[in-house]
Amino acid sequence: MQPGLSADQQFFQETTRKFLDARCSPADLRALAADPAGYRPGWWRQGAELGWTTPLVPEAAGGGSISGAGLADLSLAAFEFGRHAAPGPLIPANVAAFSLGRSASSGGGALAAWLERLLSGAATASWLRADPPGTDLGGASLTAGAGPGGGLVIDGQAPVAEAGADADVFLVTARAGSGMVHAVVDASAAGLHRRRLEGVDLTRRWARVELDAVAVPGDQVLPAPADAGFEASSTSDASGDLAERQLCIALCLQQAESVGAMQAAFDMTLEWTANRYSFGRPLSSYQEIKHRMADMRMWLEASYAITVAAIDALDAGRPDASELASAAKAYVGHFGPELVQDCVQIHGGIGVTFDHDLHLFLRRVTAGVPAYGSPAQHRRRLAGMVAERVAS
Amino acid sequence: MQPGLSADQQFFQETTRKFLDARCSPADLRALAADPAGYRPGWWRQGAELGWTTPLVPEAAGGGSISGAGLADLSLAAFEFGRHAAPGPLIPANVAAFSLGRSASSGGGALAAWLERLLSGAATASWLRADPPGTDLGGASLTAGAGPGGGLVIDGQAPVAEAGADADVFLVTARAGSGMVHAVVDASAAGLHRRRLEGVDLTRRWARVELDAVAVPGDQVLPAPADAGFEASSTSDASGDLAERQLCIALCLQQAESVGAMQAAFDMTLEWTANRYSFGRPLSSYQEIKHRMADMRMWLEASYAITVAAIDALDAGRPDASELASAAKAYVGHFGPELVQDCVQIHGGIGVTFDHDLHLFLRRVTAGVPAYGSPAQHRRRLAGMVAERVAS
Amino acid sequence: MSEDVESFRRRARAWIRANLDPAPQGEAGIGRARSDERELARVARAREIQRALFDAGLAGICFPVEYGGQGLSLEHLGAFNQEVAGYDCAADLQIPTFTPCAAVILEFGTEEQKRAHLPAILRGEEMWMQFLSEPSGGSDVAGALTTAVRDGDEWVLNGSKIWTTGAWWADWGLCLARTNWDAPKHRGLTVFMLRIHQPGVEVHRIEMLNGNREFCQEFITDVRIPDSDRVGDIDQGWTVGTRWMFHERTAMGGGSPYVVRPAGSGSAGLVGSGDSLWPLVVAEGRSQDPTALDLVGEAHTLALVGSALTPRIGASMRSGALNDQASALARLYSGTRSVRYATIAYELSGQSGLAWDPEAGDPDPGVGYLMRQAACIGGGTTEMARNVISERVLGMPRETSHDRDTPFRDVPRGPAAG
Amino acid sequence: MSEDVESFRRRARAWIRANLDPAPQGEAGIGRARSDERELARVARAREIQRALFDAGLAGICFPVEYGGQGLSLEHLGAFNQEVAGYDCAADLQIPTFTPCAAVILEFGTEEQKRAHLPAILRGEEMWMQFLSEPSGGSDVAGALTTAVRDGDEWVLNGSKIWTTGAWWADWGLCLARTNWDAPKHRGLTVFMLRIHQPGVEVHRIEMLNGNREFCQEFITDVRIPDSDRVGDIDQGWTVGTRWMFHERTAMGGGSPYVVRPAGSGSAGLVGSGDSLWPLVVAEGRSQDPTALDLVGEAHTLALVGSALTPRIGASMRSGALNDQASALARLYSGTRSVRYATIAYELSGQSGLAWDPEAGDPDPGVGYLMRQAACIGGGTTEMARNVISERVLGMPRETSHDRDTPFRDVPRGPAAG
Repeated sequence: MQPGLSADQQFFQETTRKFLDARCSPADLRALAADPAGYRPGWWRQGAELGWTTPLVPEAAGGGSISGAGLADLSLAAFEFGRHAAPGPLIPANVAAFSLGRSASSGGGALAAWLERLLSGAATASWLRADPPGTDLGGASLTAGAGPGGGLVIDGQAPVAEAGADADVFLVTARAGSGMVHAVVDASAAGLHRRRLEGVDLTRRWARVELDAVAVPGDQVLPAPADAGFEASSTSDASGDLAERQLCIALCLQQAESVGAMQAAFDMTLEWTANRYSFGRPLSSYQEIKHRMADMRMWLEASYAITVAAIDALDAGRPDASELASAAKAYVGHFGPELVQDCVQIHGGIGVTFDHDLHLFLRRVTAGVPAYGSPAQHRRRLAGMVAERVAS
Repeated sequence: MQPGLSADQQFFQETTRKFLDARCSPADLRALAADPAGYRPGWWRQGAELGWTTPLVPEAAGGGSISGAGLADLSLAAFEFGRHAAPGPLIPANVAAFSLGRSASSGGGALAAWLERLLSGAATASWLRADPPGTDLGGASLTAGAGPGGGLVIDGQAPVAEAGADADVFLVTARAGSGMVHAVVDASAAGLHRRRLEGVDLTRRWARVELDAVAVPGDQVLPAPADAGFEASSTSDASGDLAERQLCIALCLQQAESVGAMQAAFDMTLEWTANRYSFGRPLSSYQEIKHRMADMRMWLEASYAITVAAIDALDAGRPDASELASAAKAYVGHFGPELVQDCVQIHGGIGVTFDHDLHLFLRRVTAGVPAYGSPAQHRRRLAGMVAERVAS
Repeated sequence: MSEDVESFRRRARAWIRANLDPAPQGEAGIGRARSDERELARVARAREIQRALFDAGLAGICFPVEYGGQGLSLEHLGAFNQEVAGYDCAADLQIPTFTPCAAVILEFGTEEQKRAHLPAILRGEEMWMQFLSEPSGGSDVAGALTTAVRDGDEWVLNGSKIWTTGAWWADWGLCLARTNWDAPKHRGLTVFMLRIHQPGVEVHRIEMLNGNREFCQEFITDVRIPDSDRVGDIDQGWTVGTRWMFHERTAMGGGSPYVVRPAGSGSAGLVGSGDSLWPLVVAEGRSQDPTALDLVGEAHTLALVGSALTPRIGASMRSGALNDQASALARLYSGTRSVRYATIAYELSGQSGLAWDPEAGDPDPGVGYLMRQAACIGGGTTEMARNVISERVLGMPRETSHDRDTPFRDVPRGPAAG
Repeated sequence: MSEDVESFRRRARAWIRANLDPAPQGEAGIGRARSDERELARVARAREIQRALFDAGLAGICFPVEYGGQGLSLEHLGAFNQEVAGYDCAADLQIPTFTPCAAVILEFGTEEQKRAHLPAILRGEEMWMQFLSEPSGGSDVAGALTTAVRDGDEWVLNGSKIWTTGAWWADWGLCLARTNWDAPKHRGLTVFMLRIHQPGVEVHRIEMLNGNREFCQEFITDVRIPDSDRVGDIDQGWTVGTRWMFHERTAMGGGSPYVVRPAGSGSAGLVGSGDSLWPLVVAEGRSQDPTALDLVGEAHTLALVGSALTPRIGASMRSGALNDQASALARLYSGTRSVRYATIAYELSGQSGLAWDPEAGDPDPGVGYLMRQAACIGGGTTEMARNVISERVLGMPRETSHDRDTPFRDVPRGPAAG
């Protein structure tokens, strides 16, 4: 994926790759299409043992990354997820672990207990996300009011929550007045209703989740950042705004996944053009096909570039991280699906059949378009950033 | 341009073509680039003799068309204008003639006198256009209040008026309360100030025109449509809304011009690909070039199709004329410039030199993009029409 | 002395109103999974309708009387198309049976073949499919590997065909096969009539990524066909094939004399207009959002242009201003337009396109987006259309091919030829 | 024992701050007409700056000491680039003199040639241009028709070169000429040093459609060149040419050791970002219009992606993850991005892009739109970049060429060869 990886990083990526090679063949994925969760029991715990849940959590809180740049490390797994169209709640699990990891040490027993279960893979999380006031990135309508004992009462609906139907716990990022609060809500909490949805991906799952005056005890509310006594990690909080950090993490992981899926579709198609003959010539000898592959290769390289740039900025706590993360979404969210659709076109009819592998990757990049803000919403956010900078 | 033309229509088109072939060579146009008006004295009068000013005016008012479908006839000239990147105020002259032609017989001496001069080519007109209230198609800010003797007082500014610097007369379409009024304003009227602009076209001219409490006598105000005693022409008024008819006429003529310019650039480029060799092969043998020419040919045919569809609907007074005219602008305004830019690309460096002819046509289609509402503004207008129809 | 158009129109109108149901809503095409039961019921109803049309003297309007048709003109067909608008005459199932299959039989069949099959087709008794594409072939249909070997008065066929719509319920296939491997590609082909449901023809239904299973692949093993079921001359199958594909293009372009096409339907209609997107915009609460309006306006523009383009190309072809290859312009337009429409619909649908309640929402935008390229693949790829436009409409040089003058057995076929 | 990077940096910083002016604002490139006076003043200033750098021991940082350079490393150059950011060191005029021209002389020149020209170049006394493209040639630079015929110790040149930036004020040209018409294309070329201002070299200035006249065409008639001004072996000019173009690509990609490139400038910088469009949006009153914001966001995205892409490709090439042809990816990206930027700017400018007050407004959006494709043409077309990516990066088959093994005089050249 990236020039300049350390040997340890390469080893981590290879371990994940081999694991997915063995367990996530296209045939496996087709078989999982009918599975309610999209993966077999034990899957997520095995992944946790490989290190899919810890990189964004400080060592003191039970986590730990290879290189010290936690998001860069984790994105190597995300890239392999995309390259295999692998199942599992990689994004919400890590957003939740990250959020609890910065709070658990000061947040008391309940948060620490959940974090431990998330890190071990014993539990999975879904993330219900409202947009901060004044922003519009397709977030859910979730509002929190004060509850007894420092707790919260949360109302609202998340129409499309990743891994929501099978999650053991929800990380809820809700509006509270003019700010945001973060809390952990048991899936079994009274007033929480969820409904399994069908979706465009073969193994990724979504649910509609409704919260009807769900009471959250005080010890499940994340302390405000200023109160947090967490150790500074490599992903230190530049903006001081947890909701923004969560969003950027989700965007970076999602784009890394999409880039992986783009790479898989591209490689498959390049091989196809060499082996498939038409009119006595390989497809790869037709200039129109060559030029299209050249464009795709350029989109792929550019997608890598902006995704890695955003990850590095976020790991380094740089102030341009949000801008780069939005640019990554705007670019990859547009060119990712276009690239894979071009791959379909070059394959011809076979490329839209269920038995061919291409749609596995088409589904993954397609799923990545509207989630966490559409490319159009991120373009608008970028324009807002531009306006603010130029005006100031 | 169009299958199914009558012999008379073909003759009219050929006459205009031959005239422009003789007078509007690329060398002529380059020489006219420095001319303030963009054309030589006498040019417009000669064109009027060929029939460039009469087709939208009823015979009773001194006009007349060949086929009875006046806009279809006139668009043949517009197409040739585009194919030659010819100078002259074709659009504003005809919008003005059309507007006066429906009113002159009942509007009294001043209007009839101006109409006569416009039809003969002795005078040229510019059109200052405000958008009707509630619409946004890039119109000027022009408002009219009541003046003495049934006249008007007009204020405002038209930032980019075609042929405005040299026009003898202005047709002003201004807002008056919640409606629109139309009046003829002498270029010499007190309070009318104009400033010559530079622009993207080599021979087309624009001006900024300011109206500072310009008083218009009552006999230069066009009667409201309901009062008009004009004969029903082939371009009968379906909507009863003169401002809308003016706009649609301008859009149709403009798109016909752009299609002509697209055709010229396309033909030039197809010939170039056959004659230009690279790596021992003609450019036309490269599949990438072939496919690009195929796309361009398709855009060209589609541009013809929607333009002619709009023209026919307008000539027939059909209720979908406005929708088709906006679609023509949205399509041709986007694909026209893209087509000619592709022609430039295929030509390589020579295509962006002043001595090459290609930019004459690039300029003409480029000039057509923002005028009379941009493609984006017309897309939005179309969505509004859709919403209204679906809701009703 | 044939019936005049107006009296034909009145007769057709009366019969249509008395006998046909209103047309079902919704677009044809590679839709989502339709149950087999529903599909078979639809086919059965199509056969009934066709039989009733035949009995009423309204089947095969432009087919010759001697083969069960009405022997009338394109004007009569046009009148019928107008009258049948809004009614269910199973028009979508007339292709490929009536054209290109019946059209090819009419043009190249022997007298016996025509008498045996054309009336049966017009009565709805025989439904035909095209055994044309092969798994190895892609756009190169003349590169057929399915082989027919002469054995006395019979031919023995072996090979595989693919992308045959509805072969699992249809009756006959028009089959292009290679009869000479020593001749160059286009000079060793022959066309046969193949009864689909017989030993040696195994029909496998292909599952598309959206669950649709209308397309089939057939595996043909040692199937014997009498020489009397050969269409056209031996090794001259490409002469037949060229017309076959002409009829197919003409049907797609909307100008075929052999099929009914209710007025306002198909690519000439406003399928995929802004109107069809508006409910989505309202559902997403974006009816005041200028970026949503921009997308609706774009889709609507493309629909209006498409509806102006198809008849223009047809008129230009009839007038000779464009040659008959120009229908590739309409094919290219409609493919690229459909792709853009699917993209716009997915964008407008937001997260509701990504995931939906299986018992409520309409999954079309998301699944439609996944299937988007089908519009640029099926019925000849847009790449082939661009080749045809550049070479046959614009007269640019042909692509270098390594198979034009080589014995077909020596043509490179590559590892993926399957 | 060479100077360490940090002490070099301090020395450079002190000198730069004391001697250089702030960098002029505005993007380089095919801008609008600049007056000849201004252009000549700019060239004169560039020579002065170069001379001052030379005198200060800061010219030719990576050039060998024996030819007047500093013999230092890429790290030293990097430090200089950082320190000189924001100052005017006439960096844009270092190309093509320092690279590819001086780089080619360094690599292929004789000892005499190097001693004669490299110090003169580093002192700002000689400014060089590329006599490479020809009117007949387009992207096919190896298809040169300009001919050099041996005559004793001299060569006689005839032909025409084109797209030579600033030949009207420059001193020398590196000239690719055909010395053997009987050999195949790539095996009959030789490179020469050509003094530009001499009888027989007629420099014609090309006027671009925006009035810019920086490009020239030269007509070369019976110009005699001593054999000592030949660079590389006879008929081996393509060996030189391949490296020549490598140096050119490297310079465009931003990784050349031979030119100063102030940090943050060029394609790695945020030229054409959303920031640069915002004043236009405000002027048009569209700062609250979502469709305008969408366009600004798109342009800004493309700028951020570009600034991430160029260094990534450079790093991948240095690490060997990508071969040195991969710079074509950056070239393709920057061309298509610039085209989109020009289109967005014109769209945002509305009618003020169409016509403007010559004494007030800035005509850039309209004229920039007309010149838009220059970004996909100059320095090698995007089509050539796509060929290079597909063939040299992805390993797809080469295009069929009719000129590879044929004597060059027999290669088809077509009626437009001029």
